[in-house]
Amino acid sequence: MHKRLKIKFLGSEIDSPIVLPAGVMDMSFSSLQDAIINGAGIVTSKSLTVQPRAGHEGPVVAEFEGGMLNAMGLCNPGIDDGLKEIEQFKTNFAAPVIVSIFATNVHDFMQLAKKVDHSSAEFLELNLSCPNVFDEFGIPLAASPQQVFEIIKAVKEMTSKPVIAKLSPNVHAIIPIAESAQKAGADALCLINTVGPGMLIDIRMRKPILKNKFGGMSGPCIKPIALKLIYEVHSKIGLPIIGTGGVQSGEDVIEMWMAGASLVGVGTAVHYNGMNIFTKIKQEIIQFLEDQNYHLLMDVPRLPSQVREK
Amino acid sequence: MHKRLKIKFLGSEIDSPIVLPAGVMDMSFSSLQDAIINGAGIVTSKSLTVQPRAGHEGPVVAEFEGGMLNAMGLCNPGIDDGLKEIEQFKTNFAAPVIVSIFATNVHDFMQLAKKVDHSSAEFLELNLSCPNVFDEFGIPLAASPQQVFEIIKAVKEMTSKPVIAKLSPNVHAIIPIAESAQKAGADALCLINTVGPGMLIDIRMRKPILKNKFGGMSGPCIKPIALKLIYEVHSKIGLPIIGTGGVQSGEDVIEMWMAGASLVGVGTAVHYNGMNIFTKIKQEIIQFLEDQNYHLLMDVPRLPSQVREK
Amino acid sequence: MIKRLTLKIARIETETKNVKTFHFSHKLEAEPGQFIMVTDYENGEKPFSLSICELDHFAITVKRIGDFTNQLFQKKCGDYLSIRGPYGSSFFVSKKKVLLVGGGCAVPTLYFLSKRLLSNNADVTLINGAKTKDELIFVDKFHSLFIQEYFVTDDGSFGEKATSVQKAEEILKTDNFSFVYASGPELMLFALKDKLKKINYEFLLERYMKCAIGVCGSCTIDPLGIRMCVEGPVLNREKIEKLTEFGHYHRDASGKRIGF
Amino acid sequence: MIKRLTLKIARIETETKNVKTFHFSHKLEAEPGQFIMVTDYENGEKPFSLSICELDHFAITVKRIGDFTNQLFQKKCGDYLSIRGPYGSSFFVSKKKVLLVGGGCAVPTLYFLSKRLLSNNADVTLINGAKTKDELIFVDKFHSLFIQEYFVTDDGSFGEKATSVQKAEEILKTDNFSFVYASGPELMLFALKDKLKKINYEFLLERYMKCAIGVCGSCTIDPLGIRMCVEGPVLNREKIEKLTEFGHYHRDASGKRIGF
Ligand SMILES: Cc1cc2nc3c(=O)[nH]c(=O)nc-3n(C[C@H](O)[C@H](O)[C@H](O)COP(=O)(O)OP(=O)(O)OC[C@H]3O[C@@H](n4cnc5c(N)ncnc54)[C@H](O)[C@@H]3O)c2cc1C
Ligand SMILES: Cc1cc2nc3c(=O)[nH]c(=O)nc-3n(C[C@H](O)[C@H](O)[C@H](O)COP(=O)(O)OP(=O)(O)OC[C@H]3O[C@@H](n4cnc5c(N)ncnc54)[C@H](O)[C@@H]3O)c2cc1C
Ligand SMILES: Cc1cc2nc3c(=O)[nH]c(=O)nc-3n(C[C@H](O)[C@H](O)[C@H](O)COP(=O)(O)O)c2cc1C
Ligand SMILES: Cc1cc2nc3c(=O)[nH]c(=O)nc-3n(C[C@H](O)[C@H](O)[C@H](O)COP(=O)(O)O)c2cc1C
Ligand code: FES
Ligand code: FES
Repeated sequence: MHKRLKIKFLGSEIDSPIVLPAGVMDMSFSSLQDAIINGAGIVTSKSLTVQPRAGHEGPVVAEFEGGMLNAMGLCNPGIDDGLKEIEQFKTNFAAPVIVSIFATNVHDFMQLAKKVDHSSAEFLELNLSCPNVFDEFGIPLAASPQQVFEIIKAVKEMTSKPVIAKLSPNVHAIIPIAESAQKAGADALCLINTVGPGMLIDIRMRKPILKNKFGGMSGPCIKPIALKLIYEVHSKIGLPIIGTGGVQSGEDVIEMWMAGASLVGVGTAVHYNGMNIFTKIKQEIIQFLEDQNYHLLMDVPRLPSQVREK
Repeated sequence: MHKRLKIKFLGSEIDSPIVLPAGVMDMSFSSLQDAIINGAGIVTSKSLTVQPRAGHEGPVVAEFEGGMLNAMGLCNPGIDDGLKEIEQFKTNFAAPVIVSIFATNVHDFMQLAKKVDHSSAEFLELNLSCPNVFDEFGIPLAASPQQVFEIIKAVKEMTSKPVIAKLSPNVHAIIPIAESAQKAGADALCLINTVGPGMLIDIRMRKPILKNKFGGMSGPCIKPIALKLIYEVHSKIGLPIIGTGGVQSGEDVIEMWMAGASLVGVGTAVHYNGMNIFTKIKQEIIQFLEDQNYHLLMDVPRLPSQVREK
Repeated sequence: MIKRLTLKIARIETETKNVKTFHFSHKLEAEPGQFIMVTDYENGEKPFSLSICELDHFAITVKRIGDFTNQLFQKKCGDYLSIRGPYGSSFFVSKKKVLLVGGGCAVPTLYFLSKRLLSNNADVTLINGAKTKDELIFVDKFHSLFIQEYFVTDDGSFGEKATSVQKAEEILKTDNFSFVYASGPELMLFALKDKLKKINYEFLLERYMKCAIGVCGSCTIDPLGIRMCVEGPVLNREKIEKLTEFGHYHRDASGKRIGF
Repeated sequence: MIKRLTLKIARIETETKNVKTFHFSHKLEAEPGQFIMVTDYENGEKPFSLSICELDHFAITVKRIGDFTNQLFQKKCGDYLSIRGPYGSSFFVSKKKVLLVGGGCAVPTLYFLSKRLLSNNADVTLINGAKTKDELIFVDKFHSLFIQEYFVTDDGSFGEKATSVQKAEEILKTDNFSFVYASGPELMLFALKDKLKKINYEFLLERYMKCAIGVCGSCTIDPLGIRMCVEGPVLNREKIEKLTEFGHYHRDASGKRIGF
């Protein structure tokens, strides 16, 4: 079974196309291990910052039909303790790790990247797109092609590890931003971070449900947005893509693949089904391959991607 | 019952806060009438263009968990026949009508506005934000504060009817756009048009499900995005707002109201429940008013809208 | 939310030169009169009534008429089509003596209805009418059912030389029916309505469908404003009598009114 | 999707100087050991075990300890609180002779458990322990149940002078129990574990909770990586024996490890 799902990604052979994305069940080495045991091919750390962050006060999540809002506020133990969890993971597991980092300026990004460069992690991901720390940090970096370029350029000089840029879906044109990332030397893109942000209100207490008022949308309802952006970027930009957003079944993984993703993140679905969702998803992919007479996942063709005018 | 739901909007007294929004069940005078009979306070016409448009080929809709995609492609019989349906509606009903118009340049917008000015409709709405005609017309006008300003300014000169600008949620910053609309003389805003756009794929036939590939998201899952934008715009811009997006219950209407909406559009929910959803929603609003000891809907306070820094 | 189904065509039956039945091996829970939306993602998406709906398979019967149906006629057994539905209202399934009046390629839905009527122990009489012999469809299929059949053609090339409406008028005078069902060209239905002064009926009416889920408003009918994709395509006498649009005009893809 | 409930506080009971029980008139379908997240939208959102869960009402019993609980203690009857849940795993409800060991303010959840055990015809023995008399809670409530009770305090100010663990060790030697349930400070549970070589048990463990819906990873426990908000807070012997973290450290809001 495993062979059929192997994927080549930035020079590495990955056992399974399923990625545990940043921020979902990744605060401890144990949950990273649990993800691999259950069938993930790569795991991502929580977005790490220079200093530890307790994150926003609760409520930090709110559910609605088709998805959830979260405003965790980038809680994490800081880069040093965060990397310790990664090293502990690596003592038992060989599966590749993506370390996600978050900062608000080039200097901090460089400092973080340097630390990751010295770690056993295989990949570095830049979270340029967290929509939940607006009050603190303003509009996500990923809204500006210029800033995206500068940060990636600087980070690339600090590390020889492949760099993945995680972009925001909350822009009216993704291509200029993806192009900037490519020009600056990004090795891959992760699409998408959470959508919106959105807000929900408790009408009896007349308060926003989230303490942070606003939170990023994830879950099944954002899949169409992810697919659209992946398809668009894949048609025009020649970078591998980690497709993330609303995936909860093997058929969703194939949909992401056809849109242009090389690997597929499964985040919020872990909430609905626990980590053994990965096992289920892998079985469903195999089922599809068999029904459609493909030997390998890599044999499944992409959508015919007519290059569209801008 | 009706008295308790009366709303003042741009100088008019409206019987019910529920608006039938543009594009939903509004191709004929009959369905406009049906909406009023079932409890809408105002009805909006389909977005009318200079020439008739057959719209996109099917599939034009696709459903997913929490919502639907549509790429109708602005099908409409053209401004002349469209206004005839409005006049026929007006022979039997006194309820106020919003005529929505769509064009791609200032000249056409002016021409359309002039025709609406001569009609019996009370309000004019500018659809600056259709995400489903990208191939034909490019990025929605509502992504550019400059264009929004120019169009509204020009349209205001053609008509004495109040002008409502319908904005796009698919921008990373709504305030500059809402400000432009206000400066140009918009009398009210309609928030939001559909989200995304998104895409879905048939993995067996390896084709996008929508013939147009991409379609705007509507339905329950976009409510958090609508609430966030309404809240944000209401906190900073002093224009009345028609809140639209994912509303399907009386409690949703109250949520929109608290976020800052004066009237509330109910679109996709008509699909799930038919037009008598309006009756249900009105009953639910009354129920809430009674439970919470408010006499009128207008007595319900907004969220405390701490003005936030940009 | 109705899930889209992407299915292989299991069998294609040629009914007449311009009519084919497409069979699918899948259990669809549907009622007679309901329709599905069919697409190949290339040539649009169009509504078709179910002509057959059994435990393990269903079918639609299609007349070649324009772009979409022409392309459909190119499909081979094993090709995929994507469908969604069933959608819309369905025929009331009587237990009594009923008359079915069909015209042209709108007849097959009455086959599905007949089957349900028979399993409900109704006493079924059918008028199957067409312009000419070559356009009569489902003759053999109806033949294998325990129903009373009349065939009529405008030119007398098969069965009696008469229109469906003339035949219906005649039978209704002599025989005692409790209900009439009809599916056919709108002007046929409009003419038939005049003959049904004293009897209850349901007609299947076609209107331009786009979303088929009751949101876009393309298919509404004046002056009720009801959605023919949800509250239709089968309407009862009470509703039909209120229609000002019926028999006079319909709306095209843009919403423009087109006279009959 | 678990719907959020915004409820008025129906009644507030003062248990001790620093412990109050908040009652809500609402039917919540929950099992003993499960918890709810409670917020006033001002001071954060925190997990509390259900102490009472009847057909038409439920309650939580809260110890004043920091910001959130201080604010909670300011609330009056009729004030709104918003809750979501119930969340998490629950205690196995035995039919046999069982021992419940509780320490301090973690005892109330054993009251809800006792009620379920009794209605399942189990034979229930409880050790209710605290540092001192004033910190013993639910004494009256347990008293009205048909169970065997032992009260212990560290300073002997009420009941026997002993820790819950010492008392448990003693009883387990003399009496024949088939299952042990425990809820209390982690170091108490850790000490108790050593005394339970030959008997099956379940403990309720507390970890830092943020989302409570199994997505954020704040509450995982090493080295299993299981989510204490979903697969916990009640864990069985098999899982507890595999834990390297239990009794040694936990993680704070940032995910940093904090020793006990
Ligand atoms: C409820 C319903 C059930 C139907 N059942 C059947 C059936 O069982 N068998 C069958 O052969 N045909 C059926 N039709 C008609 C069928 O949908 C049209 O024949 C088909 O859409 C023609 O498409 P085309 O591209 O081949 O022709 P076109 O050249 O596009 O159109 C020819 C004519 O078909 C009708 N039509 C076209 N598009 C639509 C549309 N989207 N919705 C409704 N009508 C349309 C119009 O009257 C048009 O003038 C049904 C229609 C409806 C509304
Ligand atoms: C499953 C579970 C059930 C619980 N049941 C009860 C109960 O029935 N009654 C009761 O009084 N308390 C219960 N608690 C503990 C309760 O959540 C804390 O007392 C409360 O969060 C303290 O908040 P504070 O702001 O008042 O204190 P703080 O000063 O914020 O914290 C004091 C201590 O409380 C704990 N704590 C704080 N926040 C959290 C959090 N989000 N999740 C977990 N622990 C936290 C930490 O150990 C912290 O050191 C339970 C905890 C868990 C995990
Ligand atoms: C609770 C939660 C926390 C998240 N934290 C992060 C984060 O720290 N960094 C990041 O890049 N993305 C974060 N994300 C975004 C996810 O990695 C992912 O891009 C998004 O949730 C969409 O995928 P999904 O629908 O499968 O969850 C978070 C998402 C959730 C739900
Ligand atoms: C089928 C469909 C067609 C629409 N057509 C238009 C349109 O022509 N003009 C417009 O301004 N908005 C159009 N919209 C957007 C709606 O008016 C509304 O803003 C959006 O659907 C969000 O509300 P809802 O979730 O209640 O549907 C359309 C929406 C749908 C679902
Ligand atoms: S086809 Fe859209 S409402 Fe009927
Ligand atoms: S509290 Fe978030 S996973 Fe348990």
